[in-house]
Amino acid sequence: MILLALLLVPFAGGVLAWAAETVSPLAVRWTALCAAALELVVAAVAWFAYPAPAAGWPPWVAQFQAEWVPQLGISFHLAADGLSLALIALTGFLGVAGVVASWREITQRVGLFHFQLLWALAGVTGVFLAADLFLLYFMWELMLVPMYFLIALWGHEDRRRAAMKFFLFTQAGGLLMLIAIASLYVAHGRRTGVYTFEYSALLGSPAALGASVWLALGFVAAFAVKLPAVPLHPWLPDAHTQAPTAGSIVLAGLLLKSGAYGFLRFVLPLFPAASAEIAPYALWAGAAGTVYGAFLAFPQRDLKRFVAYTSVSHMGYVLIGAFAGSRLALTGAALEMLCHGLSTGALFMIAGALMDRAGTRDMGRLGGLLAALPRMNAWTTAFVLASIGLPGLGNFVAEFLVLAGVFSVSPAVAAVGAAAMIASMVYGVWLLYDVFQGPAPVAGDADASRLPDLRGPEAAVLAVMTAGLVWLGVYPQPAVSAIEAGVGPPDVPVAAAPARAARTAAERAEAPAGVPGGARERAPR
Amino acid sequence: MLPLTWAIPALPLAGFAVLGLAGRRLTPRAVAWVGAGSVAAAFALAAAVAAAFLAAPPAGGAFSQTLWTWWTVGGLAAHVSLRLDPLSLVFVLVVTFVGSLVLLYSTEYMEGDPDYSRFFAWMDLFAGSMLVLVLAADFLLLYLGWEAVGLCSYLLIGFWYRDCANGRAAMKAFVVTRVGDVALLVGILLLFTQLGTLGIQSAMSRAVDAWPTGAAVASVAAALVLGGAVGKSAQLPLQVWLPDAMAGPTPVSALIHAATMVTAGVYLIARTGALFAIAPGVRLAVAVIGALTLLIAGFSALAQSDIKKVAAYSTVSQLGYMFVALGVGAASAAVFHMFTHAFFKALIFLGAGAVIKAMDEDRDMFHMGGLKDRMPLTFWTFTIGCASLAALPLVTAGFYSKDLILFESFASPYGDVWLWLAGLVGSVLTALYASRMVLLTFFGPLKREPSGLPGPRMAVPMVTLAVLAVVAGFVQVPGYLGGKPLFTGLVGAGLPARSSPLVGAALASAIAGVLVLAGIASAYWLYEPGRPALDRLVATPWGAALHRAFLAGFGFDAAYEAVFVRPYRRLAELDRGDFVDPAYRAAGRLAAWCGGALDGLETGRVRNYAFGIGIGVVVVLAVVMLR
Amino acid sequence: MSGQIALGLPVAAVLFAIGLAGVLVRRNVVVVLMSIEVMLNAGGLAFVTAGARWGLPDGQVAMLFVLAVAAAEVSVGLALVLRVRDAFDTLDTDEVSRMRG
Amino acid sequence: MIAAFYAAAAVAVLSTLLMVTRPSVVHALLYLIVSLLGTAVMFLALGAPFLAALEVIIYAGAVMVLFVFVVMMLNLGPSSSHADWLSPRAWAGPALLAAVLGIELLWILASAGPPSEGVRAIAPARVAESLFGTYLIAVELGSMLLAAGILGAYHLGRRETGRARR
Repeated sequence: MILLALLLVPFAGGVLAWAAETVSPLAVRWTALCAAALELVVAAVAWFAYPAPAAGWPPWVAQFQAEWVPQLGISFHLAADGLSLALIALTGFLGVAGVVASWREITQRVGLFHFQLLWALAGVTGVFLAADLFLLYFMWELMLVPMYFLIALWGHEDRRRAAMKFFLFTQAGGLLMLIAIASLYVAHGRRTGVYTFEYSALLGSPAALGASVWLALGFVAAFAVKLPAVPLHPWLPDAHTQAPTAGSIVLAGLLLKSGAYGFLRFVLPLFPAASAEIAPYALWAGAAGTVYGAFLAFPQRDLKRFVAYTSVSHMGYVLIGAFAGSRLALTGAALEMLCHGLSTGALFMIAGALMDRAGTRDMGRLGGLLAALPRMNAWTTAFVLASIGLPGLGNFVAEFLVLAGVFSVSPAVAAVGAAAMIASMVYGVWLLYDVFQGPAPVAGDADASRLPDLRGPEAAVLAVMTAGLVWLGVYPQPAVSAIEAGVGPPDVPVAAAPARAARTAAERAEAPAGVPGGARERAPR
Repeated sequence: MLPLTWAIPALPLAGFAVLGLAGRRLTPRAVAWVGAGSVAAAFALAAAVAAAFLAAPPAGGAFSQTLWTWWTVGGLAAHVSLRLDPLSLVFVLVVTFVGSLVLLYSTEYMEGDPDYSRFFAWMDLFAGSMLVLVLAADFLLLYLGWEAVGLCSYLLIGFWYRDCANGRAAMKAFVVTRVGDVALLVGILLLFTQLGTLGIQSAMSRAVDAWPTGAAVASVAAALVLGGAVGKSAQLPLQVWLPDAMAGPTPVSALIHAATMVTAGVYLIARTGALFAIAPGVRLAVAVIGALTLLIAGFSALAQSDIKKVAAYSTVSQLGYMFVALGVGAASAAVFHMFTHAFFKALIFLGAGAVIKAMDEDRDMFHMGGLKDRMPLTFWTFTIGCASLAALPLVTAGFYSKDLILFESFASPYGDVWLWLAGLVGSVLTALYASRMVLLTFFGPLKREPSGLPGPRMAVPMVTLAVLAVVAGFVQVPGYLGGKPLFTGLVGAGLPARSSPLVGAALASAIAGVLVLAGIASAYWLYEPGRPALDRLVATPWGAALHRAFLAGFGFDAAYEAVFVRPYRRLAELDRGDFVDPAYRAAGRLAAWCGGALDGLETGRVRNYAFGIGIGVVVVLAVVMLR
Repeated sequence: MSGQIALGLPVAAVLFAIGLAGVLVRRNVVVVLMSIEVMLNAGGLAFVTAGARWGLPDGQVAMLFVLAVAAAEVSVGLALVLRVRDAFDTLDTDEVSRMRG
Repeated sequence: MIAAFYAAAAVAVLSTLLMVTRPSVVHALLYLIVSLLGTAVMFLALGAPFLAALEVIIYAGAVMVLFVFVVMMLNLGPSSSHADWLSPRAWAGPALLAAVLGIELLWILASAGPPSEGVRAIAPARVAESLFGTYLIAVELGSMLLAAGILGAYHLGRRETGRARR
């Protein structure tokens, strides 16, 4: 029931916020803020109310099921484990951040804006909760549409093209996923006689286990575009650059995560054999992404475009972690999702605040701001450091886990992923230099010394984000424990070291019947 | 006392937290108390811990403390745990002691700076991180300290942000050291995945058990660790960042870029000595890198005119000595040199800082001169520091530590006479540039009146360090002088065993001593203001070429600029629009073209459309017919 | 007695084809409309023939609906013709080609 | 009866052909009326007297009157500018297509075999019963369509926005 609440809060909040426009724009903002905060609170309640996960896999801590279209085996089935709840908590928090970031930026059609924002959040929440593939696709499309309008209506100068590009890329991936879902549905029905979209039923289904790589690739297409994996990334910089700040925060912090979540929740468990076949390519795509994103961030002149490419780099680690085939790497990938949501969300927030103050995102026209904006510099430094993987902040732990997990599978991929940290350092220090330390631009722009520094709610949100990153960097164990159980089927080895392979196989053979791993062994081929 | 070990790094970190959160609201006086006081308290605590440790050494020669589990995934875990053994004890004492002196000095040196509290916040963060680095029992925690000190170095080099050159120097330092850091990270990954543990000690013992001497995997791991050490300790080929790092305030150079952070590489190799012991090829590489670095840096120091750059190159050179010692398996000798070097090099920087402050931040030695009588205290302490750097025989600490290294470089079973010769040449060079600094700065005609003398808060650290630059060597007087190897005896307990000095040590020392004296004498002949010898030498074509090479640090900067920096930038600029994007744009154009091709069908004429319908009907009927 | 039925459908087919040719060939809107009337009529003839064959009234009913549709179509169509003439000063369908992509 | 049917069919086909090929709209209109009258005779021969009457009254009468009025309003005469359609390039393709279609239809009809039974006359009463019984809703819909047609024609036929455009 609480899961239904999680889903309804942003939906209802969006409608209420729109309705509140008849009162005043401020009422809209407060309504939206409360809705996002409530989402966070409910997620926290769900976290604490169901501490013990159910037996079996996935380790759901809460479920909600209602009939939707029983004739076709479609049910409205929501389910959450630690990973989902952590990501939904992130959703609520970034929702708050998005509303705060829009406080001064959005002045046109305020009600509609917050409606779209909250519905995008609702769609993301739905993806994180969906335990029915039809529902998954429904929510997947639902989060796409408001995002399109956020970019197309409230974006910057080139918004229409960017929004269209975003829509075409994600929709192309989404339609491939629809085909794959339908094929899986039919294949499962033909094999077993039970036509259902239910996730747990399809899990371990002979149809899915014996499915060809093409079926898995349908899912992979949607998730890899959303992630985005190189070379499917070109929509991201444009979308980020043109989106309003809140849109960027939601896009980077949450929508990209839905792609990563899809890999962890759907592709890997549903198609173990096909995933193993895809893995080598995915690993190299991830490694290429880490380097290429970092490399491309460096020459960008547009601050938001810059941050967008850093996202490409980070999501490369997630892709590596997802396909490394070890529990260490999967946990790292999941942790990276949380950390990246915080660090990049914060960087977009800062970019928006800078744009608000300096009136430009062009780094060529920014410079020497340290004297005028010391607090902004401090925050930027902190989040850039997180972004470049400084130990003590969350991203490092996540990236280390990913690299440690992949090392025994492919040392070369791990080495490339580590080498990307050099490129990250280059873009990180360059950002700080170019905007804050470097020479101020030629006169003619606004007097930099009179720019107002970060204060109030923005600073508060950033402070919470910093605290979160430090917590995840210094004592991530609570988060690690919560998400670890859900990241992969229980038969995934901790570290895929060759020496351990034999032992793990032995353990799997001993696994008691009844758990999915065991059941799968007996499944008819 | 020992269970309080965790508080040693915690105190400076607490100071950082206070200053970082509330620094702007504190008075400069309070900032100074918090900033310097936290490190001084850490020193007091460290001294007490050291006393307890020495009085009753814990079982196994080390005290371990696990604070909390960082993370654990399926049985593999990283712990936030500390390990105090003689090696880390020496580093802890040096870091806290020199740190508190330098911070005391800074309270006066940085007075009036608008970012006074920011300076102390970062210095405290540095001290805390450095202590975490040397106390870490886990590779990952060590790496945390490792990166955090690099961060502080970056922040403090660029401290005076109004000059963009400082920002660029900071960038360079951070990026260049990151290259080494990544090597270290990959090394840690390799050790972790192969040995299944992140604990330094357990990894070392498992490595020795699992890998035979000379195993490829051990060599790769050792080489990667060496890569990290080379970056942090500014050794060939990553030495280029340290001379530029002098852009930071002088106390920063004294503490971070001379006494402590740059010796982290030495610490790391000493700590993982067991790994290098089973990778003889890499161990030899350590020595060779050290020898080459000490020569190149020594020559480069000869030609610099910036007083801090001379000191920086000398630091690189002295670190080269330490690497030679590590490479021949004499880790305790390396640590001993680190110990004395921390005192005399910090002293030299603090003295240089006093001079620079008196010259209003002018660092060019050729603008100085004749300060001997105007700044007597600075002169005497600085000269003592330089004498110790030059290893003036018998009376300075530097002599004893360097002598030990020179001796080990050929007497050790892994030593080689070529290493020894390189060391001897290096000590002549050291004598030359150390004397040159003193001569150019303090002798000759007075070129500029100093604008102020160091006050008590600057003088006390300088005098204290001057005393230590002399007496610190007496803890390790060689056997032929009737001394006992106290220091190496202590540190060696936590390190691989070393052979004791043999006959011939005295002769070797004598040769080195004579060379040092000769070097000082020739420096007087070459550099004493008013003598034309050097000018004539530089005027010859060969002399000019050499001078240019020395001044440019043998052109490493230019080479890296041409090979790495500029191609990277050019390629990046070229790729700003993303090479992948045009592929999608081409797909879009293809679709548009297809649309254009079909456009011809769209005539707008009703009868054409009707014709189309008619064709459709015909086709359908044809299908019906032919069924 | 089956001659009508044997011939009814072919005649309807021929009329339909001729109507179609008219629609395709003629460019005068009014003539095009007339050709459409022919086609509708041909369809109706087919209905009626089939109704006669089976002895059911449905064929004639369908023809009645065809009549109604034709009436509506002609009234709107001719009104449109007037407007087209106003707007374009021509009745040539080829010149009224604003839909050209 | 059968002779009347043959004659009417011949008249209808011939006059339709002429209608399509006459350049003058007025001539075409006259041929169309002849064609419709021919069709009415065919209906009669097929045992549908009611429809034959309606065909004459509504089609050849009312609808054609509409055409006549429009032709008068538009003042259409024989137009020289429309003579170029007579060039074979303009009509060969469509004519061929129409011919193919016609042949296809005839082929299909021929392949269905000859009819086995003769015409059964259907009284108007049965048509009415069916119309207001089974097809009542369709009749209502048809009436709505006619109403819509009237409204549409009225709306479109108004001239107030007329000449000013273009």
